[in-house]
Amino acid sequence: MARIGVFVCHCGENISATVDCEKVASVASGFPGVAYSTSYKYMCSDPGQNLVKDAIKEYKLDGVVVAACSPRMHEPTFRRATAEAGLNPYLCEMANLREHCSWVHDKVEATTNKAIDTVRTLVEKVKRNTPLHPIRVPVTKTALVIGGGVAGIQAALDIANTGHKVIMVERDPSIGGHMSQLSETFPTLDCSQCILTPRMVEIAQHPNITLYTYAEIESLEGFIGNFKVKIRKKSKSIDEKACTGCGLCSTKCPTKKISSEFEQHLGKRPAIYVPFPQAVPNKPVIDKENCTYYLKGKCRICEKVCPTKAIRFDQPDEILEVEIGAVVVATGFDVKETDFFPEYGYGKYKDVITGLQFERIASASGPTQGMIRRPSDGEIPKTVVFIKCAGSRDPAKGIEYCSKICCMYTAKHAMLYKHKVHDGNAFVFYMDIRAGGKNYEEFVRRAITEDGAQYIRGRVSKVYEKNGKLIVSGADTLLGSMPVEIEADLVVLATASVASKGAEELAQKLHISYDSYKFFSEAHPKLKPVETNTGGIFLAGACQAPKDIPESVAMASGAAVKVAVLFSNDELTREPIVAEVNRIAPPMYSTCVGCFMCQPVCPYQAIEREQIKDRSGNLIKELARINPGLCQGCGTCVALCRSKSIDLHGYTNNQVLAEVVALLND
Amino acid sequence: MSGISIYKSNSLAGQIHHDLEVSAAKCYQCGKCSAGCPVATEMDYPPSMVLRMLQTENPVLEEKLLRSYSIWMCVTCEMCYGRCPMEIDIPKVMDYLREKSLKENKVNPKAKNIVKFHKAFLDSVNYTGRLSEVGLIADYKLRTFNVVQDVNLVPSMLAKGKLHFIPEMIKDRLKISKIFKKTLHKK
Amino acid sequence: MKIGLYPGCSLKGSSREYNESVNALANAFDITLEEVPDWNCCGATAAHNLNHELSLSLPARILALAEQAGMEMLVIPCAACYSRLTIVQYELNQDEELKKKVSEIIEMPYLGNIKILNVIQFIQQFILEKLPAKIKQPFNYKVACYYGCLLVRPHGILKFDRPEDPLTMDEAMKAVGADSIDWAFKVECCGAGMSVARTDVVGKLSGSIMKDAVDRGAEAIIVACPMCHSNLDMRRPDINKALSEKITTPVLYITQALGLAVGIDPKTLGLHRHFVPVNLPKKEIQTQMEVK
Amino acid sequence: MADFEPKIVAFVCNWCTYAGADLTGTSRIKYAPNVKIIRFPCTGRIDFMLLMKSFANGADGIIVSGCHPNDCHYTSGNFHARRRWMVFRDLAEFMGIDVNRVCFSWVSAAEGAKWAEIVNTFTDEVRKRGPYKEYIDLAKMEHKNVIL
Repeated sequence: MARIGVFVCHCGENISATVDCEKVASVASGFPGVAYSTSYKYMCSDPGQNLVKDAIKEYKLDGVVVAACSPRMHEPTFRRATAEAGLNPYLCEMANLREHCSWVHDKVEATTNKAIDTVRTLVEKVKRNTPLHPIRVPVTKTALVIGGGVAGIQAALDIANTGHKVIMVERDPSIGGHMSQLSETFPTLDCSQCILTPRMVEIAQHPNITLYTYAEIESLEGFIGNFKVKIRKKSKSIDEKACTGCGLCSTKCPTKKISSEFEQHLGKRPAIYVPFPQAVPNKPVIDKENCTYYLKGKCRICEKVCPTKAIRFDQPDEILEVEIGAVVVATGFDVKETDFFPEYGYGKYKDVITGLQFERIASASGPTQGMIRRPSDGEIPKTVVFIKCAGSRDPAKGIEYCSKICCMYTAKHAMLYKHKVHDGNAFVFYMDIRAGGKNYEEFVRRAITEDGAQYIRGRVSKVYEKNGKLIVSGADTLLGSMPVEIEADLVVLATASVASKGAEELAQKLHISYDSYKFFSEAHPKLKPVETNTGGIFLAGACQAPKDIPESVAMASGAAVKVAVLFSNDELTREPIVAEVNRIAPPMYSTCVGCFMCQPVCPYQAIEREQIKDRSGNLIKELARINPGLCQGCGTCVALCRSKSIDLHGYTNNQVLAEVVALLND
Repeated sequence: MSGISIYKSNSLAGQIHHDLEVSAAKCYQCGKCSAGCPVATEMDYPPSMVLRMLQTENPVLEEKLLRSYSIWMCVTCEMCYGRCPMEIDIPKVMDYLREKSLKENKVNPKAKNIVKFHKAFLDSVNYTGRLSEVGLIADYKLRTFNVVQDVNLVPSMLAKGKLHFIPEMIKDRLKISKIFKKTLHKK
Repeated sequence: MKIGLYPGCSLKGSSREYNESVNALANAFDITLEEVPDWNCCGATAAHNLNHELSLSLPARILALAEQAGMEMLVIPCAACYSRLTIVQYELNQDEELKKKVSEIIEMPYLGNIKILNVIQFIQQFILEKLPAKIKQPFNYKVACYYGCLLVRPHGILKFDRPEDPLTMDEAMKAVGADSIDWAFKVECCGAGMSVARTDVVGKLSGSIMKDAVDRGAEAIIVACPMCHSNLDMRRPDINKALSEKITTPVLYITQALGLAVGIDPKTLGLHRHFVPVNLPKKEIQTQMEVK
Repeated sequence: MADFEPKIVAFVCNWCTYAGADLTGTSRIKYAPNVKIIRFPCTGRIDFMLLMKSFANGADGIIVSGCHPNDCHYTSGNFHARRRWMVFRDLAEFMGIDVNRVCFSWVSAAEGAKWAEIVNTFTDEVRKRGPYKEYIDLAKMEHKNVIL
């Protein structure tokens, strides 16, 4: 026989004004299984709480119902009190007599009756409560950072500096990302490389950071604090330990005419190469698609010239399996190529380039050593036309959003050009100028008023080549949409920023959600900007949406803090309100029939397949298993389960059914 | 049209939205249409301005639009539609405006000849079922009193057998004139 | 399979040579194109300028007639007619209501399932691969293939070639040894509808088209649209006036150019009907002009 | 039927509607005492067989209420609830259950007033319909059959 205690609170006048608390208490004392029942003025006060504790001890209560305010208010208080009295806190429930009763009804008999019904309901529930224990899951205090751009670098350094281990995985042969390709950065015009490369070196040298370049994520399993990641280290065909990065191989490699990805195809590189001089790590990789040895089976010149014999043609890909506790995704963005624009020539004109290509041209370390020279013939362009919103804000091209950074970098480009070609003309076709940001608007004004960039409000309809000139036909909407035709030597398209190649596949590997543009989705647009819907996986930088450097860095630090918070405990403790698949004696093992209808409805991928095998390892039965580390306790699977094999602790079928029956039968 | 319209029901933009399912509000005035329009320079209001005027739903501007020369200058080359980032069917809108301008006889005086040509064209089709170019040109000239234009072409066209004075007639002419009655003259 | 032909008014009048050359070319490949019985005018620009329903009904009748005659495909050489009929077929297939209404107006059953081909599509489907074998005298000239508006726009409905830089005509011309130049005015407008009412505009628009082609060394302009042809050919005086130059570069229909290549005589192709005389100097067959 | 006071059970989710009802209280908005609330973590947890049980035990009306679409604390529980309700309603209707006695609604944590309004209008609605005898009798019979 149950021994339940009922404690009715007057809450001063708040409840007793409309509810006859004494009556509630006395009626409750008559309920089957109620061993003790009383009322008190302030149950949440110290004496009130002591009343509960003492009663628990004195009457050996095995369940407590506190009939007071909303459980959202004081459930923690009274559960603590219960625990202090040596009773499992989850054997304490609250009946809401204030918010749901005394405050919303008049002083009539019905109100007191409702209070009584409510108490009876909770008594019936508590009778069926079982002791629950907070779930503790250990935390592996190593973070995985995917992507070695400025966001990834920031996140990795911040985490590493809190004393935790970091593993950074970068797809390319070097870290640095797009920022390492930029010439100078708005609005301060400081050299991108100068501020970034020191950070890159820090990554390489930091005792807490392990760097894997030329590597990709194979798979990720597990849950917050307890992930297992498989990393594929693509074969670089060199022994990194032996290689000193002297660069002899690259200089001797006969295949030199390969279009360089880092130079945005404005420059050339050999088959064995380091993407750029300041690369980290500064060790080459062999590009197997273009290496003569891999193609024709002969050459091996690099092998011959290598002073440390570091070349390994037979080096295979390597799969590493690492345990980690948190993930920061910082895979960044890509820019649309010019062949995306039929009206601008399907990319067939050499001198129609993207903003990123202009960055290389303007960069001191770029293919033109920072001289503004056009790709076709290396001439210095006398007239440059910059076209903004190339692809962005263009539903017809399938990109409705604003790429956000173009307004600023186009102003910067116009500026840099005018600084380097004083007698040149810079025209900028724009729809709007979006310069929200510290010193941004001032920067744009400077481009116009001090450097004399000619801004024309209108979109360009067509670009075509005519005896050596690029004819740009646009319109000036501020002059009654008057058609404007400009003979340009170079046209720079501020092409749209899009999700980086392979974003979708990665999202599926990580079980994180992404939007229709393949940008990764944050957990809440305002209050959880760096979290994903999967616990323990965080976002940084332009992989979530187009962003400039300051924003990416800020977001990265935010993500790093989230990781640090997670790592600040040895264990995660969580409310034990989780679902569980029942287990019964063999040969059934469980009433679960293994239909796995529950799997797709779980928002947290918490439901796994568990195989029951006999001693000799033959599969007897496959049934669902709910990972308590991942389950958040929504109970959707419980309601859905057709064989009623799943139950939710704290809200078991047994409990809620008893509540219904009790509520309706007085 | 489904849903509630954002336009005043009596406004031109509203009618266009209702009849053509083309929404002028979609235009964000990038000007790409005007930039690509081959006859923009001939127009009193380039395409993007036409859309802007519709957006205002201002009766005065709408009146101007119906009396404009632009709507008749449009050669329906579809370049604007082809390149519009918002995929607004401007040529369709132009057709609509022309039809309306004609119905409310607000045709711009400068465009009278263009309309006369179109009318001559259709009448020719109406009578013979096909277009007799001689008939058309002659008829057009009678309407415009511009007899000399192109007259120098005629002899050589004849020489090259490009003109026949006896128009080709189709058998079921009745059907054709019926079609005209049912469409043109029903209003 | 029964392939129908809808010539349209111009092909019976001012550009009959187009009609002649289309049929001549088809026959050279043993294809007979059957004219749609008792066809009427499609209404062209005029109709949809002045009245929408009329602009739907006239083409609808043509398609209905073709369906009645049991034609599965309908070749429409005139770009304007091709565009009108395709758009109407599309519009009516979008809206069952309208379809019913129109078929009442024309008092004929209308299904709207016939396959419409423009002349280039026709060439691609029935002639292109047979072409090399039949070449007598390669058309080895520098040519500018001019598509104009109506063949490629609106792309959403016509779904033909690349809207900005189409290549199909160029491919056909290359197949007969021509060197088709890359130029900027392939799909610009010649002023079509304004041919009579605003000749000066035509002079200007067609002028810039001619100019670009000629400046890039085109020896002939290849077209697939009677309006384009009459504007570039018949309106040459106006063009030259607008440019204050004397351009004598001939304008040929693609069917004429291919016809010449497979050895159909110029008369049959109606070359004598052009205003700008077509006298292209015989050229030695160069290897890189060899048929691919 | 003037003196008939319907018994109404409300199955609500903890994060939106329960909090919303708390707000009704803190803002002292009055509503009919006929409705008694049972708390769930999420509407997704609500097994619709509970509706049958409630009717069998003499409920005259039932309210099911949770977070607005896209506001679910568990991201998608409320969608599953809605989807299941759609299916269940047809089945219930087919079984001859008066589905107008079930009120499915969204009430957010900020909609205290809305909660009161829903309760009041629904209570009047059910009061008009009178006690849900039919089902109780039906259920009783079933019980007999089961016992026998």
